[in-house]
Amino acid sequence: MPLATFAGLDEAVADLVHDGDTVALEGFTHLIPHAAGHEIIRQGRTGLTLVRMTPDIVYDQLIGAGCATKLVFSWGGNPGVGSLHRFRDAVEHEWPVPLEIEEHSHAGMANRYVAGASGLPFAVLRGYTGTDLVAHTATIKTITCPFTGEVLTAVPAITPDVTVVHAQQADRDGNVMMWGITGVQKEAVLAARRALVTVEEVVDEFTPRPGAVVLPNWVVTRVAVVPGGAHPSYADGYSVRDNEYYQQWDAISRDRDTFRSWVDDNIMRAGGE
Amino acid sequence: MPLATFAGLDEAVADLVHDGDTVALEGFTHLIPHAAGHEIIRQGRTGLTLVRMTPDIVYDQLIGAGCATKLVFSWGGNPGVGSLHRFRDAVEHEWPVPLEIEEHSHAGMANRYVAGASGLPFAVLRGYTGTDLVAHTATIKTITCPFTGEVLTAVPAITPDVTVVHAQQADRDGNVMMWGITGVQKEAVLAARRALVTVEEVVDEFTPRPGAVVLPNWVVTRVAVVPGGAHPSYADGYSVRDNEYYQQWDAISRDRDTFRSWVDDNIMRAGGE
Amino acid sequence: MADWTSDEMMTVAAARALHDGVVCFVGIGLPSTAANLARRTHAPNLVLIYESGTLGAKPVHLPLSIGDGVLAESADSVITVPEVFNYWLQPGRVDIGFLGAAQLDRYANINTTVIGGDYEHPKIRLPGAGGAPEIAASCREVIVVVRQSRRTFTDRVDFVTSVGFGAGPGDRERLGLRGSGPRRVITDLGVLEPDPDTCELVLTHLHPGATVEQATEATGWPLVVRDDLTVTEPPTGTELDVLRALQAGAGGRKPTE
Amino acid sequence: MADWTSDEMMTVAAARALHDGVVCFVGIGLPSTAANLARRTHAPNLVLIYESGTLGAKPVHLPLSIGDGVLAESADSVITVPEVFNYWLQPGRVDIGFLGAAQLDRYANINTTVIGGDYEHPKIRLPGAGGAPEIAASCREVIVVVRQSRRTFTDRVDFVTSVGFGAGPGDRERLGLRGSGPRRVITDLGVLEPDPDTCELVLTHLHPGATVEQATEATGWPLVVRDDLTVTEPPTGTELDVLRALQAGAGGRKPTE
Repeated sequence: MPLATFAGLDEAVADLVHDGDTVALEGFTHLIPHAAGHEIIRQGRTGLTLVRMTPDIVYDQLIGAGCATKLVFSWGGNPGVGSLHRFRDAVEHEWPVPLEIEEHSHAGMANRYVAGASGLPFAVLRGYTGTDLVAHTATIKTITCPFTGEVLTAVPAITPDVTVVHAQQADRDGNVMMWGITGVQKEAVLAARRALVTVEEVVDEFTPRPGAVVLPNWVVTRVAVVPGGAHPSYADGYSVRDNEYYQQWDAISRDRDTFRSWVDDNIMRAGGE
Repeated sequence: MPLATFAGLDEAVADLVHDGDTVALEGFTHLIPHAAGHEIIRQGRTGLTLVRMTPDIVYDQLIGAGCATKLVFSWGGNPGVGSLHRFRDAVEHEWPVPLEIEEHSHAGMANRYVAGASGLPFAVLRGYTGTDLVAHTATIKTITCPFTGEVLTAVPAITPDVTVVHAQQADRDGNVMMWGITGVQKEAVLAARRALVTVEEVVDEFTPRPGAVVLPNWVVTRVAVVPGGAHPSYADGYSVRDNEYYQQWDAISRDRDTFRSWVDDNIMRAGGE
Repeated sequence: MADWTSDEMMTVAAARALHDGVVCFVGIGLPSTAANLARRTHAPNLVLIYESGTLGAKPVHLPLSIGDGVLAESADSVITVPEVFNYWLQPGRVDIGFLGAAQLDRYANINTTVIGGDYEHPKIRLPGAGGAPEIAASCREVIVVVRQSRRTFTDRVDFVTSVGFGAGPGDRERLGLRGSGPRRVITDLGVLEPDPDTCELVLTHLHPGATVEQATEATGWPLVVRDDLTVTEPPTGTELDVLRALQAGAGGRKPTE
Repeated sequence: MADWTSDEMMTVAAARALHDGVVCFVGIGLPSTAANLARRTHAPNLVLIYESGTLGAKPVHLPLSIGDGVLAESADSVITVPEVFNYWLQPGRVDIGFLGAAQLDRYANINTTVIGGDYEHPKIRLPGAGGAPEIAASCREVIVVVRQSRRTFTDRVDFVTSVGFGAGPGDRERLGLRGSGPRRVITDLGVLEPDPDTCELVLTHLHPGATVEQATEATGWPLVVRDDLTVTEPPTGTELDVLRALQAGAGGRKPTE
């Protein structure tokens, strides 16, 4: 088994994220890998298929910067604030580039990651029935129970070329530990061909913690030490959510020029995080 | 939501386990609810369909005592020792009563519980292909991926009338906490119509623990306080596995009369545990 | 002139709809506010599930996102997102699911996806489904909380994101949806409930100060008013105090800030 | 007269088959002993997965069951049994799976279910499948460890519990089995490996002191002996010392007891 190696964020993104890749940045409100998203923008990746249950600010930035041509998602808003203006502008006006969308529900997306992590081509759930999503999303089909004859819903596995997550800690061998709300990150990492994990810090040894998830170094490709790499999201035990940033993003993202100069000042000129 | 109530083990078994029920006693080597199994024998239940991934000593006793007419399982042995003689006697010589078997693999059984816990009629896995189990077990069928056309295996959900597990602690509201190796117990409880949990002790408040599983009181039917209720299995933090008992069981269970007198002395005359 | 706003009345009415001990699937915003108000007043044993994986959360202050740390710290257990949907929501273990709506039709079908144009080129692109379709399908009951206006209460939704009663009686059964669907639509003007025979939303309650004319005016279909139309009890002093303290302290701010 | 038993030789040979750093799915008994011997000698970075849900277990003494506390205490993480099979075994993340056998045929198909009579009325009812069918299907490689005798090495198994090479070349592919199947059958007499062309198990190694005649006599089909038949290196003093200390301390017993 190839083991995880350490690298700088710039080098790790250069190695693992290629133009045209299917990329999943996961983190459910907590532990969102913002710094890695900024590095992808800085390196000017294009043609990405972005996968994420809740494309919030991190994907609004990637979409507005023109990195993505397709979005696979289940909820695209600014949590507690409102719209994602760059996402809307891309869908409503094809700016800066047309954005194809593949739209699901949370239950569907979660099960697609589970199927990917399980080495199965699809997952079964009770979902979507009666909604207009069925008519507009090709990756929603019916499947019949071979025992009861009941008709249920099938969705295909998600298997990203690369999954990026942020965690609290890695040990010196590249094993990763995260705790708090861990959402669908384990499944997203196990479903991917390559996995990049940014961490708050490296420790000699993990302290067992309630609710901790450990990713062994043989399912992680690269670890990059990026303290604060989740900001404006947070890392339980290291930082708190920057709720003001989420509110300010509404004004920053509303206007194309304001957004662009924000990207220039805060991402392009900022250098590696 | 009806909430869990406390009861004595005898009362709880009398209320929840009925003749002819499908009953799952789970616990994967650790936390096996032996005391509850003994109480079922003491109350003379018959016609039970017993479900368990690893029917070890606890089911050897129930089968030998004539409580079961069907066994749904994936591995029937005395771990680290050898055969389950009562199980073999029932299958090979229909003693004390004929025992119908429904045989699966661990992966199949685990997924059947997952389907039950998920409110789905079946689960999909890569399993059984090419084995003779397919020809002998009606609850193994093929299913075709609606996206890739790949043929996989489907198994039906397990939904026991009652699931019985042993846990370390309950709080005064009937919430349950277990830790250590928790196997498939959460799925077995969530898949069941009724759930009986025997616990080592009642505490005022749970201490969050690494790897702890909490079952809220609205998915548990009864809690019975039975210290040592897992013996000869163990409860991490409370007891150690009685390996000698497992070795001695080989001799006790080999002979019908020895077994019967053991049951009389250790279960029937023992009274409630 | 009442000493409370119509939004406060709406939130209080939503909180009152939550009986003690029920299991409630909560989204951020008004539903979370209402659920936490209920937990601090008449329903101390309310079980809150947030889709981020916090089971039995008892937040000491209003979370500003479904993933706030305060939810994880106070939860009976924190589980994965797949487990929330597969082990807890899908099997019908949740009593009440709260939903909002950008558009709502007479059969309580909900649109949170697109408005105007067509799906590929919408006039307005909304956030989308999130957990709503399966909440609407699997919770024993659904409560919709939304401000009432002709723009929102439309005769037909542009997109069915979450199913209420589909095209009318029998549709939920035909679709195999196991929950009983929306039992109440709570607005800033009053409460609508599905007619037992037609499944059409009819006006059953008016909030103090609101009129049938206002409600009719704010509804995009000929609104039926039930004969036994009753007036909602106004917010009590306690309800208002607790609600305002909650909102002042949202996100952990000191109410004094 | 060697100062080691044929079982010790078999265990040492199995341990040597585990290269450092591989991920190994371990069952109780000889496989667990061999894996822990390897971890204490040439393969300190061996990753042990027990089906009870202990990922990366580093037991300080030999466990007597797959659920011993020592496995949970020493594991990188303890996961549920469904997760072991769905997230870790099924996707092919495990390099090597160890299997035993009550019967084994020339194509390394394994029977651990029933012997004699028919399935409903067997002469001998064995424990059954456990995790074996999926271990045999999904691990990158399978190593079978079993004492060699004519009763065990049968021309045809009474029941196929776990698939080796089915009826011969191409069968694993036809069945969609993703792992490469049994690469080695390690016995108390020597080592058998599948012939690259026929998939039939042929004798490739003899343990010191064992003869081709013994091996042939203990095999229920005409045993082919490979031209480059080699003799296994006998156990080193270190291997024997570590192995005997492990076994003396099994279950946490003080080796002095």
